[in-house]
Amino acid sequence: MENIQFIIIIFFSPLIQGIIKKLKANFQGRVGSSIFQPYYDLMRLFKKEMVVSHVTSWIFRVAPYIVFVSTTMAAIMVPVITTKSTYSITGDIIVLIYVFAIGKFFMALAALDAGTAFGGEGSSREMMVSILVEPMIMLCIFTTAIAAGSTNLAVIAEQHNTILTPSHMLAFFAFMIAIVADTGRIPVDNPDTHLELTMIHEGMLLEYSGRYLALMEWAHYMKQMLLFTIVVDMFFPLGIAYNGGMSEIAVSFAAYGIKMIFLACVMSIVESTRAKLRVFELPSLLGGSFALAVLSLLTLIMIGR
Amino acid sequence: MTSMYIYYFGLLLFIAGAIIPLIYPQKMKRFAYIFPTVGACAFAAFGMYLLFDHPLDISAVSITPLLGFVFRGDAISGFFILLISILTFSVSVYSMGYTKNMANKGVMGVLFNTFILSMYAVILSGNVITFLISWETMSIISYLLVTFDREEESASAGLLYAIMTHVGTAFILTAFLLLYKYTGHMDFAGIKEATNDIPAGIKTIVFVFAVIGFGTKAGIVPLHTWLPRAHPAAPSNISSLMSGVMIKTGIYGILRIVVDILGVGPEWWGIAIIVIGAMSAVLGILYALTENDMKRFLAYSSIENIGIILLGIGASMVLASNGLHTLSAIAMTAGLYHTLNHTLFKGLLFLGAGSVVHATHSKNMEEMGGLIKLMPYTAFFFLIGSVSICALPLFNGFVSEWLTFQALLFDFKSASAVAKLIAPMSGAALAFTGAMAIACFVKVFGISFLGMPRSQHAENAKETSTSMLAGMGFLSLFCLLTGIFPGHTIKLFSSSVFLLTGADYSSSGMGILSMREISSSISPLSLFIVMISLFIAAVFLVRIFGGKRKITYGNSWDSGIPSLTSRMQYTATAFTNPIRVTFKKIYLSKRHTKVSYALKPYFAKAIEYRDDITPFFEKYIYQPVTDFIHSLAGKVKHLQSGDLHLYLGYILATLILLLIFWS
Amino acid sequence: MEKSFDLSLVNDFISVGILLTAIALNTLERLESCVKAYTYNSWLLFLLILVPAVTTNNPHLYVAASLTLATKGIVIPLFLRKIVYQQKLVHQVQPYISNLLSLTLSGILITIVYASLSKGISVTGFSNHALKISIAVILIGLLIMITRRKAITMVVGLLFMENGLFLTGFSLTSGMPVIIELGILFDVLMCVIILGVFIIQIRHKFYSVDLDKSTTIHDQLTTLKG
Amino acid sequence: MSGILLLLFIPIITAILCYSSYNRREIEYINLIGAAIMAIVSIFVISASLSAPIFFFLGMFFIDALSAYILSIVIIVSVAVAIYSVNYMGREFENRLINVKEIRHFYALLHLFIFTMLLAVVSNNIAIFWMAIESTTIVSSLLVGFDKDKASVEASWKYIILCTVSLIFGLLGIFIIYYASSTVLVGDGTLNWTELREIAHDMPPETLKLAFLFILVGYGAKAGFAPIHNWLPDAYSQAPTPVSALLTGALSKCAFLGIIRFAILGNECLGVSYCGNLLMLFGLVSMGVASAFILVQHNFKRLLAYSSIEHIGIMAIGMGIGGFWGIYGSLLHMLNHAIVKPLLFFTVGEVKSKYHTTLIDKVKGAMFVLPVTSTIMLLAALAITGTPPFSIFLSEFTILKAAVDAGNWVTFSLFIIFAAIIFAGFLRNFGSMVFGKPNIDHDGQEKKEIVKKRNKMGLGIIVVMAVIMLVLGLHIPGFLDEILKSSVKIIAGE
Repeated sequence: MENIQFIIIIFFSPLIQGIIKKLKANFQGRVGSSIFQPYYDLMRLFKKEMVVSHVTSWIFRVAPYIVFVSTTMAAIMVPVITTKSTYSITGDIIVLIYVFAIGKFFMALAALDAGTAFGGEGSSREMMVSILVEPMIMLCIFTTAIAAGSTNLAVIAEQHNTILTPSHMLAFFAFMIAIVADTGRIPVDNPDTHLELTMIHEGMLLEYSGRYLALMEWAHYMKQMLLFTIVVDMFFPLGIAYNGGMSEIAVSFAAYGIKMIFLACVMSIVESTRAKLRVFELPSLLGGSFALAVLSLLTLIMIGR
Repeated sequence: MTSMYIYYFGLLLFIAGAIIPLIYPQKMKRFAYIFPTVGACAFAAFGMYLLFDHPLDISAVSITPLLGFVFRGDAISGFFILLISILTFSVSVYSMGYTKNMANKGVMGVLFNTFILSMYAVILSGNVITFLISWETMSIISYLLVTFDREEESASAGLLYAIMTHVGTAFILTAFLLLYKYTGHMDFAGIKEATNDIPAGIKTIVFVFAVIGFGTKAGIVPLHTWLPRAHPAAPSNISSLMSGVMIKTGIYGILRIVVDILGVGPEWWGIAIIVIGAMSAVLGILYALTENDMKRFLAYSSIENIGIILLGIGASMVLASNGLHTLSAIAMTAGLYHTLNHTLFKGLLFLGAGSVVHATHSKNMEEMGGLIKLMPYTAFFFLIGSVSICALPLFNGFVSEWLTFQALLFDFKSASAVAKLIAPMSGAALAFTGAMAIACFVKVFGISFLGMPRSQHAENAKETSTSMLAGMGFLSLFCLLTGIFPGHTIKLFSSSVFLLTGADYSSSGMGILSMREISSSISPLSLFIVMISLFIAAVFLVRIFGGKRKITYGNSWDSGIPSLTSRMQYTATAFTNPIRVTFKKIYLSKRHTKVSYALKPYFAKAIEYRDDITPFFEKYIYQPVTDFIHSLAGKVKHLQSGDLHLYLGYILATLILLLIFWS
Repeated sequence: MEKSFDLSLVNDFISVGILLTAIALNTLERLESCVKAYTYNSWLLFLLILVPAVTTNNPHLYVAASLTLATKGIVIPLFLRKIVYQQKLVHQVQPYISNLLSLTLSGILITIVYASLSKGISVTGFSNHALKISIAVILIGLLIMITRRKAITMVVGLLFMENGLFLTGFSLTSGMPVIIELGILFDVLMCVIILGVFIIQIRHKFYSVDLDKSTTIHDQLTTLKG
Repeated sequence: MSGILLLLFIPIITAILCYSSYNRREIEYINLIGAAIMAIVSIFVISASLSAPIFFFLGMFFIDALSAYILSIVIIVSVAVAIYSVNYMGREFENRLINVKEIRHFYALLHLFIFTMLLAVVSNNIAIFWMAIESTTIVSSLLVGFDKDKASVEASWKYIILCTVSLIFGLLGIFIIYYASSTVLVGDGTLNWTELREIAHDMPPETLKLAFLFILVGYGAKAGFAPIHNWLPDAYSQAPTPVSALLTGALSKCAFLGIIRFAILGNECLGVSYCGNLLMLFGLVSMGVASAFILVQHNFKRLLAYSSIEHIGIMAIGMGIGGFWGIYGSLLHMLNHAIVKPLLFFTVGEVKSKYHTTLIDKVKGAMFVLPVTSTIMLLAALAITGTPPFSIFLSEFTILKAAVDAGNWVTFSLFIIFAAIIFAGFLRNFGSMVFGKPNIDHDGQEKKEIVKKRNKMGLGIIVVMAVIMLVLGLHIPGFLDEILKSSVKIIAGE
């Protein structure tokens, strides 16, 4: 059981996306599509035929698989409902960040491969955002890791005593902003638009169609859910199972579900209450959250909690 | 004893390689690179022997009763010998093809071999005078190589390089003579024996001077200005050697003098090194991003990587001065591991850049594009290099950066709050450089290898010769192996780590790298296996569920305009624009936009856009100093006004002064 | 005993005279008078050698005295006069600095010499002042060379220095033959030099450039010869 | 004894023969043969004198290890110059710049000049030494003014005036020394250096101080200490290149020998610090002034002249620091400088006769025009600035070590700073000459001309000296070490 918990991420990630969409629609006073819509989209895309530019090279064809695989790999390394997993030796949370980076790297390359302006624009903006986000994420991780005395996510998750210390609260806020930026949501990026001037993530996928697009999108959903999971593990591990016992797993599964839905709500609230920022106003936003992260570290040093 | 035979064998080969092309420049030119290929293997074996912790007094020749050449090898030198040998091997293989139709091959062959020899000499020298002589010899030969094409700009680049490295040597000389003054020894072993006699203040001065002197060679910020000008000026096989191993001799010097000889110092030494490292890493990569000259770009990225290496070393120094020796061993491992990695992938990347420049006759990325179709193998190897240097998992860069992160986290265990704060902050800096590196290499690979050819040259580019590909392939293989077998790699140089930190970092298993101290581990090998199997599975499953794939090929999406030309692609400058704008405080960038109208203000004929960044250190530090010295010299010049009476006046004045003050 | 006393007194008088001729040089306007001053200076020198020659009739000293008179007292002055009249030079000295200033400067030089030699050498017996005076004369000669524009005045200054040197030798050793011979040899050298100088002068006439203000080669600009 | 007489007479005879011949080739051969014989004889003389000093002419002349060492330097440079002159003057002749008559004058004066220097080196009587130096001034001034254009005549005029004036002070110093000696040995004093040395410690110190000051000014100007160096750049830059090489390689060493001799007397009487400090002061000032002039310089011959001033300064610093290694380094530096600087002058001479200019920014891309020569020129330029693995580095390092041993950090740091500035100046100027696109028409001219015998000789001597420069940088042969050690003994006392 504990060794296949990543299946949860793979199969429930579209659902989370669906939930967020639904909630957003409701906030905007629409009925919105069903929460299972992402599943239908993926199905359709898998069936569809593909149009590929003849400018592209093998990078373009391999990229979707690499993105998908790297995200799955990340999913494997994360303790979802139980911290007891044989995969946890394969890597800690820093590795996790770098595994995400693989996907980012190849997606950006693939965007440049078709030689269109949109792809270039998308990847260059994506790069800017990730440059601003990476140090912030790393600082938040450091704060929690130092407090837990390990960078191993399972170990961090097992530290109950680190819940809700001041440093963790600050780190949590910073991390949430990082997630907003990294999953390409308002105010950083608008996932629902294809307006050239604003899009970042969509710009990179513009040349993709059919199953490649499906893989990319799915990977994106997974990444989103993964980031939520990491937040949960780092900041509210409460209720997570320490071993493969059925009852505990059931409990922690329920807890996990609740946490996920909660975070989805947070996301949708943020998205519906905020307006998208200009690209060149992002640095101020992300810089602010970086300051939060530094602050959390300082508090950890000063008051030691 | 056999090791000595191996050593002399290798020496002989290099000397032969140096002499033969001098005699027969034309027909024997191949031997100038075949000999070093073999010699490198011999020296690699020798280095391994030293690495198995057999310190060895090689030879001692006396110059005068005062001075003598002393060559000695221990585990530390063994490690660097190994690095040089690995890179030398592949670069000489590469050079066979690269130098095929180059002007003055003979001279090239001579300089190539002597350059490598001088680097070996630096690493193996066992006393002050030997070190200085081989050090400066290395500098001179590299100067001659930088100015090899005898053009004006490479001459000026070489001049800057020579002057800066000479000043650096002055600092090193002073540091050495200080050590000599207070220990009474000229050879490193003796100095190390008597190192306790040195007063703390002097130790600090020596530390500072050594860091400045060796840092100049290593290219730490702000002593880096020569590097991005000199490395691109040299022929590419040489740039590969310079960036791959020559700047590492600076690291070697710091390790030898500061860590090995001076031993454990106050904590702020380590913190200073960490800060320098973080600064070099961040600024190096920031400047790299804006470069559109491929080789210059790689040179800047070398500065960044030197910074990362120093982060590891500094962390280890901090831990050592807190008495945490096992942890300091891990940190040192991180530093040395990254040294090894940088040698591999930066060498590889420079060779790749060399092939590209060789094929397209241009260093400017804006004139490349679409090369992945024309030179597939080169592109593939370059991609591997890029992935490794971006520290993406499965390749070697990742392992060392992970270790560096851990090392910086350990520094939180140190006593002082400064270290507690500095270490994680520089960790954040490291994360920043990681992300920047990804941006940089996406730009380089994407702009120059992907998309459509952006110039005539790029369209008729051809795949390079087999020997050049072989040279690159060898390095790429190493990048992968050291990436997925960190355990073995670390065992390889654990002896030198032990020599440097007095502790040992025993990592468990072959593919796994675990840290009991923080119950955390990575296992690149399993990552590798799992990801490969996942990849196959993914492809397979998509086949099953997606059914038969139907692909229609068409143009890229062109928003309805008739056809998309290569000039409509995103340029390198445009790609970096958001980041340049974000960090304009650092770049001090000035943008000029010039619009020329056919009919003002509606029909713009052409829009010219330029965005220059101000090289801060050149403009605000180096320029004023040089100007000051020049103006001073200009004033002194009036002494020689040409008037005989004045000259006689000098004589009288001198005499009077002497009479007044000295009699 | 009292003889030597009176002797040293005489020597003092003569050497003071030598100094006076040197000082006078500072104020002279015309080249001819400069040459005259040199002539007097040399004759005084001759007297200075003559006195010990008479008292201790030492053949060496007689020879020296006569040689001095011949070269310094007669040949060189005549030669100089010839030059002065031959070349249609302006017969003004044309100093760089005012006579007053150069007088004060030479005064300062004399004081410096006296100060610095006071604790140094003290020659007893021969003369108490001759040594200091001689060095002072040398320095004044140099001062003349510095402050006077014309090449010929430079030569005059050189000759004054050389006389002063002779005086030094003589006063230090109270006329030891070795030194005398040295002095004579130096005279010969001097003549050679002067000849060389004037050969050069003539060469420069060929270039129609006045040597004394020619500063062709210096480091403020690039040199002409390239 | 007879050997030494022979050695002294060979140059005179050569000079006379050169003057009496009217055929260019013949003159050249006489010159070469004379130089060769001189070299051979000198070997015997020097080897003989190493065991014990040789006196002759009632002790007025002698050779001890020190003068033997300087003698060997003079001989080496003279032979090199004699060989190179054939190349240089031959080209001048072929370019119709000079005629046979002037060639006669040149070689005659050249060997006369060599003679005067030999005389100076072997003289024990300080007065004779002084006179020899003075006569070098006269002879060499004629050589400096050799190509009789305005600038060179002016240079020789300044040279002769300045050196004569300063030498007057030298003679003054000699008189005072004589007086001092006469106070010790009642009645008749002495002028023989060896005797002076025996009685030096009894001499009145104040007197000796005074004497040393005058000597320092007298010979210092000749050797080229700043700020009394002003004749030197003009003379070096205007003289024909071989003469410049001889001036810097040999003459400055002879003048410096004079200073050393008197410094020895001074040390005997006043202790090492007095003369030492003075020498160090002059050395540092010379280095500083030279560094400024080298950094901003338009004329490469003047550049080399200033570098000679710098190196005299370095020798003075070494002497001033004293101690075994200081003196050792200073003496070693004499030899190294006497090899490298003439080498530089030779290579620069080649460039000059190819580009017909001495202005740095009028020379571009020499590497293409004269591949071998300009490569060696670049290396020599690096060597002269004290870059390993060339010889000068060893001596400078020795001097620096001596400074550190003496704890003289001020001198040490000033030395390092000036050296760095000079390195920058040298590399900038020579780099701009060597690299870039050639601004004269060329097609491997060196290769084309190499067939001519003269050029072979010129190139040959350049290559040989370059090899010596490198070898001395990596190893100091035993006999050299011996002679250096015994010279140091003479200077520092047992």
